[in-house]
Amino acid sequence: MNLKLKALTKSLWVYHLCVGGSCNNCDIEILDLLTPRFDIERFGMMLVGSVKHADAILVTGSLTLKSLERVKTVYEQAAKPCVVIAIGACACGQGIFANGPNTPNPVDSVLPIDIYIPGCPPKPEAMILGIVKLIGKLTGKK
Amino acid sequence: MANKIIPIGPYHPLQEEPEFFRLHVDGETVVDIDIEIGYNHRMIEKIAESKSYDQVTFLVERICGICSTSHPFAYTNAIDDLLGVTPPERALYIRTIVGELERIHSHLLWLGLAGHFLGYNTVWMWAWRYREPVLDIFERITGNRNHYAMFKPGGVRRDFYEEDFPWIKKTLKSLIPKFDMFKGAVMDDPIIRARTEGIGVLTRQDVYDYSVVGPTARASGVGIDVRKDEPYAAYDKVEWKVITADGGGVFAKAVVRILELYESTNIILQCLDNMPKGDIELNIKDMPVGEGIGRHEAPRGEVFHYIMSDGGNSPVRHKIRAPSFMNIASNKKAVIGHTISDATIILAAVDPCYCCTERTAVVDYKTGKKVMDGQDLVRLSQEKTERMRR
Amino acid sequence: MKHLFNFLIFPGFLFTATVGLVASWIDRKVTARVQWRVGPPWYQPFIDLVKLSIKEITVPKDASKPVFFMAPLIGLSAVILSSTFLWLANIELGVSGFTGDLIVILYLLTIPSIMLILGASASGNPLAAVGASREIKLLLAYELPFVFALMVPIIKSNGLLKLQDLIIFQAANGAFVSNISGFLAMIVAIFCMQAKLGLVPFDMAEAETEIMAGVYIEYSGMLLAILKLTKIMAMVALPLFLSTAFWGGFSILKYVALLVIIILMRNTNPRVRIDQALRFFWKKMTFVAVIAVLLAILGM
Amino acid sequence: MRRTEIIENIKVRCGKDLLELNDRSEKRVYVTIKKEILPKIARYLFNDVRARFVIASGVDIRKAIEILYHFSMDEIGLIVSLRVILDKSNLEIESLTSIMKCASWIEREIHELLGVNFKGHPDLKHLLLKDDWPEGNYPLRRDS
Repeated sequence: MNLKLKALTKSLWVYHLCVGGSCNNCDIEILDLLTPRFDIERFGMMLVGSVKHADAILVTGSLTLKSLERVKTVYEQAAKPCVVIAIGACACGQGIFANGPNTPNPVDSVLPIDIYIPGCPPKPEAMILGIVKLIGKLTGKK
Repeated sequence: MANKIIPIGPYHPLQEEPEFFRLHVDGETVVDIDIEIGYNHRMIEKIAESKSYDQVTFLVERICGICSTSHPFAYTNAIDDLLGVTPPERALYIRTIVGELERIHSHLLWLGLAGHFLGYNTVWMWAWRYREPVLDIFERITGNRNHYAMFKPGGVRRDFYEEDFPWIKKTLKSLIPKFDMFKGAVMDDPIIRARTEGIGVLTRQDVYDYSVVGPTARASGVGIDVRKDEPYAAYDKVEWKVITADGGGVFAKAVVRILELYESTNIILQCLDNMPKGDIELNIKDMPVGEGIGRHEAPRGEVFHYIMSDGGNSPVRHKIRAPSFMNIASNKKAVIGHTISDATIILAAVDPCYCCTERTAVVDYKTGKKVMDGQDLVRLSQEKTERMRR
Repeated sequence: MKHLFNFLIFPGFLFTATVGLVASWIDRKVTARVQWRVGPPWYQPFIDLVKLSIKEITVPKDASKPVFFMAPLIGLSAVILSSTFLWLANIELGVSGFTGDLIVILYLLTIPSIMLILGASASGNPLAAVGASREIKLLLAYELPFVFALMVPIIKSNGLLKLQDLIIFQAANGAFVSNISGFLAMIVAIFCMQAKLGLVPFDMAEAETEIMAGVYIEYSGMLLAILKLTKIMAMVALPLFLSTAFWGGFSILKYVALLVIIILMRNTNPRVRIDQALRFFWKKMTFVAVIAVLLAILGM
Repeated sequence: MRRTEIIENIKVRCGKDLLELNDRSEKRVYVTIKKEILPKIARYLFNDVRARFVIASGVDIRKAIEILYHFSMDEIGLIVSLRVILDKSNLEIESLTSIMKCASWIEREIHELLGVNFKGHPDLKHLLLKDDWPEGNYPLRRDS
């Protein structure tokens, strides 16, 4: 496995993108990942401030009408290779707000999503498992 | 700064759904404040009309991630009021325990964030570290860290097992010394006291004018608490007292929340001790025509649910009012006259959903040009702590 | 050829970079330990840089391309130059260095900050502009006391401007830190070093929760790797510079001591507001530095 | 203020405008009144009885729009709900913001979702929906 892939998987910088229509529980669970008990910095992952630094975009919330175009522009700015992770039932399949008038289209109709982490909210362990699977997918061995 | 307009991009590392405060500032002091909400409006009331009564409990649970059992609590109270029934004893006790456990985890979460806004990141890490045992208790008795899906019209969905009680009691008792540490950290730390005392004060008259609820009102000496005024679930079978403080400032609100931690623990321990046997739900055949009002004292204040049913399978109308709806409006009075660096902690004192304070923006009163954004305010308040400490 | 070797391999680029990587790993590990977290593995900084180098470089549409690309490179070369001089001064006695190289190094150490400002304002992003303006203010704030503090060794060694002579002088009659004026100057220099490295009490230029990674916001890929590398190598060069100017030459122990001071300051206090930093440096630090200079003149 | 006393006072103040008083349970009283008398009763409840204004809830019951103003007397745990029925022809009612500052947000929400016009409201603009939400499209209406 060449050095490039190894480097990418060993230091995955994460950017949190909340597309509106979320009950901020997944976002609290993402912040839980930084706290002492689940500390993801030991895997080399860091929450970064700008989408240009990010390798992985954590998408939470079911897309509201208002934030549709902004999500596209943010995604285009991310430096490739970039991975999109959908966190929580709302991002994976619009969850409980599916037939709401304000959240018509699911997230994966706008962004190419690589890993779906279901759960409402997904447990921090589930998120870490999701990222382990993502690394498995990137490095080719299942 | 050059006359660049600073875009407040909605995508920011720490924020969740955005409410939006725009402070009109004259130099350092805040002169006026615009409050805009609705960025995250999911039209839950519209969706509720298309769901059956039982499904609405799951929808209503996902209104707010932090107090995710308050809304089902009030909703099921409303249905019980509509039907005129009261769930069995054991279900009432289980409901009280879940409600109080959530108050602990929500207050600890707020404590961590207040520490973060004042510049004490270690307080943030510690508060959220001691919140984990509470989430473990939740995971053990309800199966999930939040969104517990415990409530059902006419009772509770899952039963507690006797052999869990000793473990829950041990974990809760282990938290009490940690609460003492936080009480010490907040009450005796001269810098936090200096930073939060006397700012963002709401007088008793303000509490009436803005009809604020929860710790925001209790911090100004107004002892309104739905658990005492209209006892529901097992709150009248357990003796506890309503915490009020006078002063009405941010410090009083912090004190009220910390003392409520102790009160909630002692309620839970009492409920665990004298939990009666028996079944945990009534089966409800059909919903009569009529309307029902249900209330619950959520960590942030009184949650109010109103249901109107025409005998059909889903509610005709389901009005939901979160406590922050009233508390956020009261910021208009609390923030005016204070400096910008205090603005963040005043807005956070109402414990609105986490992101409101991140979205504050400061517009220069004369030029109307955006001068600082939410994050500057967080830093300003952190510096003020720094100045105080020196 | 030997100089090329010095610049690129031994005391220059590679050596300083590895020492810097280890130093930044220690920094991240200690910060995590303070917050009861486990902290990253030992190779983390190195892997971060390798990963960044393979990422795509995105250039904003309305950025001025040449400045945007050149800024990080010039910043890096300045740091390489200064660290090579410092190492050579410490290792090969009597050969390298020229009179006045103290001043040259002082200049070289300000170039990375200036390049950061240029790069940020070239990127056309208003948030980066906010970061750049804060960096300029910070630069103005700490340069004044820094220069005053550096006058102390010159006065005490009555006019030696060559690094090596300074080391020899200090070896002969005791490091400058030993007496009061040298000690005060050292404290001022440490604060200025904290600001120059952009670490927490004074990192408003790149404050993450405020202006979303401030000056670095538009950089990505290799350019970001270079910028991060510059910062890491400055973490080696600056303590080195301080220990040669005030503490009589370099030793592992002195370097670790300075590193510990930096990390402690970073973990114990919140960020400082920009106008407050100005007041702090111009009033307090300059005052202390002037006293140090006066004491030095009186020969204390 | 005892519970019976309050109910008596409301009856006296409404006089003929009182359409129906449903004393549903110990804690709940629903009072149906005409819209003209609403400000007077609201002022009595809010200022004299010091009741806390909880919320107002609008409902589209096919032929008319019904607005309920809920007031809570916390010491005795009683909720009095004033019900006002506006038929769809003229959806106009007096705004209570002058009496209670906290009513302004909920009146904006009802205006936005149901299309009721509140006379005398300081700034009746959108509260929850996007500003460019199509005019005349009221999400909670049942007739469309």
